[in-house]
Amino acid sequence: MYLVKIYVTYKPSILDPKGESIKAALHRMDYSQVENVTMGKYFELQLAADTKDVDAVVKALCDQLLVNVNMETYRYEIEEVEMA
Amino acid sequence: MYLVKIYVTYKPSILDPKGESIKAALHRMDYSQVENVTMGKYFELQLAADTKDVDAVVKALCDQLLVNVNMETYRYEIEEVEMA
Amino acid sequence: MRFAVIVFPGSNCDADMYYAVQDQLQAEVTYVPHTATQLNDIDAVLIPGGFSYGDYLRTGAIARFAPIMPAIIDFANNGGLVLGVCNGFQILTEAGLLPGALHENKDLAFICKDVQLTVANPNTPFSNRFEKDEVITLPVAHGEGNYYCDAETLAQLEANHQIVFRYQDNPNGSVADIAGICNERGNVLGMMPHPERAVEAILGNTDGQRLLSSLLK
Amino acid sequence: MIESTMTEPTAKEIQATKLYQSWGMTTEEYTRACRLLDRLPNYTETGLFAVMWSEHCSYKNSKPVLKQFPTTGPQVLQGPGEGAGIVDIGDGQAVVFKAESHNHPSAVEPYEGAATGVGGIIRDIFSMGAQPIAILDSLRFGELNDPRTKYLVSEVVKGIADYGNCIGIPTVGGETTFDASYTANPLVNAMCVGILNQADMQVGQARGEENSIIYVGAKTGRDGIHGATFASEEFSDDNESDRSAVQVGDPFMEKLLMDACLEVIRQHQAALVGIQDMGAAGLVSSSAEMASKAGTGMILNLDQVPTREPNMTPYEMMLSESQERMLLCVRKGYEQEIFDVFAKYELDAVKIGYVTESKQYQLYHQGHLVTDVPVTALVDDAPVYEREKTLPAHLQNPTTTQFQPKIQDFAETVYQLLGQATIASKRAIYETYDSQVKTNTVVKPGGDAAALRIRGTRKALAMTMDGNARYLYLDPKVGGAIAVSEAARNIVATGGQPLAITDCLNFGNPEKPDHFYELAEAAAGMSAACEMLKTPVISGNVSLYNETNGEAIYPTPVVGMVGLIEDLEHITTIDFKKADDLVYVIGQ
Ligand SMILES: Nc1ncnc2c1ncn2[C@@H]1O[C@H](COP(=O)(O)OP(=O)(O)O)[C@@H](O)[C@H]1O
Repeated sequence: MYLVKIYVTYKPSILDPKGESIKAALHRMDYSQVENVTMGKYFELQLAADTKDVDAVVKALCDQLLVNVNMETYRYEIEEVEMA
Repeated sequence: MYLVKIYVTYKPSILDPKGESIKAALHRMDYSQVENVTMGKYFELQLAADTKDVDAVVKALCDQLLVNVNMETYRYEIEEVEMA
Repeated sequence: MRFAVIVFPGSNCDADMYYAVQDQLQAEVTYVPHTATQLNDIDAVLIPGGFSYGDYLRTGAIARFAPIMPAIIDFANNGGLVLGVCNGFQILTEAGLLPGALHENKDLAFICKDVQLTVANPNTPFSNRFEKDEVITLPVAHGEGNYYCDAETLAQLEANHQIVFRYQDNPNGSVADIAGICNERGNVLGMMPHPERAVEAILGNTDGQRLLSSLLK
Repeated sequence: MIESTMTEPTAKEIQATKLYQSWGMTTEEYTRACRLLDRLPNYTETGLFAVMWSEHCSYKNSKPVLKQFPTTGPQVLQGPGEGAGIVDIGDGQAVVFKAESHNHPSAVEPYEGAATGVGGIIRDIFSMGAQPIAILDSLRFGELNDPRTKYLVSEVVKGIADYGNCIGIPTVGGETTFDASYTANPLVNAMCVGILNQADMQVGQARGEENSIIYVGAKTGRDGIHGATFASEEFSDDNESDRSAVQVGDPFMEKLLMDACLEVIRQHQAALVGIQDMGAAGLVSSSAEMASKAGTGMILNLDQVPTREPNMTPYEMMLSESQERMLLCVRKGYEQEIFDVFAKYELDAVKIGYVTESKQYQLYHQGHLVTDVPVTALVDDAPVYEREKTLPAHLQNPTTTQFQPKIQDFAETVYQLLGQATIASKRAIYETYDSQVKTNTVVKPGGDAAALRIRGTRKALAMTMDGNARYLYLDPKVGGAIAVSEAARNIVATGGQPLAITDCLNFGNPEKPDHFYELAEAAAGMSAACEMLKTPVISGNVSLYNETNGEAIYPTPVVGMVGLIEDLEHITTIDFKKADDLVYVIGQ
């Protein structure tokens, strides 16, 4: 089986109201050492062991569904794991 | 400076309606090799270079704010990086 | 009797709550801003609906650190009456005044409509004008009203009669059809449906009026 | 001497390469700008002319058409020209409303496009000094069997829901229709209604020499700048497409901004001279229009503009369409009072310039004068076009026989009709909108028009958005009249007296004579109906060029109407009340 971890964040030029509001909250809580916060999405996918061309599949489903390429960027990691 | 990456997901016992709906959508799109999807949150924090006890700080702000320990679990990575 | 309506940045049902108390209960009511640190001469605290701090992290998560919260927690621990509606319920769970948590509706969409509730426990300061198992109607309006707690907590809630309102036709996936719960002592209630929207015949429903007026007893 | 930065093309290069064409400016228009300045405009100035003379800001194609609308009446306190129109409802109160389209942004990025459309129309209402009380939305998509359409519907609806629900203004009505003509070009129109105490009425003017120009709200980023300059450099990563940055809405910020601006308007009247939202074409259009309306000039220091991204050029700062920003003109010496209000809401408020009597629009950046043009050249001297009209081909040979449906099984036909997406219940959409927050909604979605009581009075307001483009496709003039009449029937059926209308004119390319014909005829039909019903047009918006691959949408004017219900007792709802009640059909 393949375990795929995908990290999606806004492109740097896009306003991230969530990150801003969390940073402000952390500052009010006296975590002044926090200089920047961005909030994104994290996906874990399990792909069947017989999946072919895993890398291409992951790219395709990110571009088609998981990621809004107008606004977001992503990176991913693929691990081959033993079935639990 | 420290770059902290935090991954938050639902505890396994909790139904993840977003993950389920994404899995269903992927199946409709003929990605039948996708066996499971979970969706979580991903945070990137920048902490000032002079932050003391980084690990304890990160734990504290996760437990207090970023994570709802009733429903969610998290893991994190800390990197020391050169200022850009 | 003097009510306080707590106002967080992003609260948006604060005025509705205020008018419900002032115009329908004819009781004294005052707004208390999130920046206050004390509750002076207050007999009941109302935490209204809305999107405190945008609810951008998790609903209620940031509001719980507002300057007013320690005073509310003290007030509750001393037996003061606290009612959290919608975002108010979410804030109370985040603050640990009520067990469990609220997350996204099972259908992932915001729902605004009237729902029917059964009164599971009429013996609380918030429900004493209802009969046991009476069916009442109140509007819901939320995206994250899906109540969750683990099995052990649920067993405790049941055993202590902390479940006050249940949905007849669960709209959001809540565990055990929970629409509203109170703490063990019974002085803190959190609920997703909006009693303050059901206090005038012109708005189509007065069941909320009965709920709020329970507090006057 | 006007300077250009080192990296931007010089005025001469712009002239030689016709760079302005990629910003939608024709060579004639460019020449007109040069003549008005009596020199070649530099890079920033050319950008300002291009955007201020676009259809969106100047109405250069639609002005001659809009002129025919009736815009006055004893009830009208403010007609078209300001952020929104204002109608007297008695007792020192007024109703303020306007509709706005966000079609193109929603086609590209449906969630944020729809959300920021709602945000924009709300700012138009509170910048007049009014408390927004309701939102309505008019949506048009392709047929629902197309997966892209399904995606658009769910994202657009979610965008509207999330913005309106979070800010806490009820979304109380609208319409949703499906037709293949909108497949590639969905229409997303939103309307906002507000209540104004007439004493708080505001104008977007920058009057009084040395009065301060104050920027408030979100920081400026490179959002929505459609310059070739920006798109080419930013996105290089493999995973990224080459689109200029999308505008992201922040309803929480907007709520703070709304509450803070209304506090300034109500409690600091001596300090406030004028207020305007930064909508399309952001900082340049808001500031230049404020100066134009007051007949003044302005000096802005761009180093003071709060920015979200480093190294923004004057061009980018002026054209950015970042959301949730307002521009205020404040009396000299009263600035601190205003800063204090915004500080309470944790919002940025910064003095970025001041009013001058020179009637010049002057921008400084890093110590250099980077723009120096007459305000009138930007705002009032935009070209106006009288476009040609021809009867569209499909109307040239009208059929003479009336279509006669052959119905075998009436029950079956009724079920089929109800199964049509356009006719079916829209509950699945409107139940995702909070239609009750603020507890004034007496008639909720599901009826003809929504009704909201005016707290503290016996009165209520009825409101609706309507349009049926198929009628316009077949006869734009009659169809235009029908759109107004349908809205009026919905108001009357709810118990209200129609007061006035706002509109969104969604049409194809006006440079094509058959599409311009549709626009002109539709406006004529709407005008006739408005005259007849005594419901003047008090505000509105034009969205042209709704075409894909040369195929235009149906001509689609959308009418937003508000009516006054004199007494709550007069409110009527659509449901049958009792068995044995009689059912009448009235009219023709
Ligand atoms: N996009 C929408 N947003 C809010 N309400 C809507 C929307 N679409 C339809 N509605 C509501 O659904 C009801 C029926 O709408 P519609 O089918 O257009 O009715 P009609 O054809 O009678 O004008 C109305 O109350 C209308 O306000």
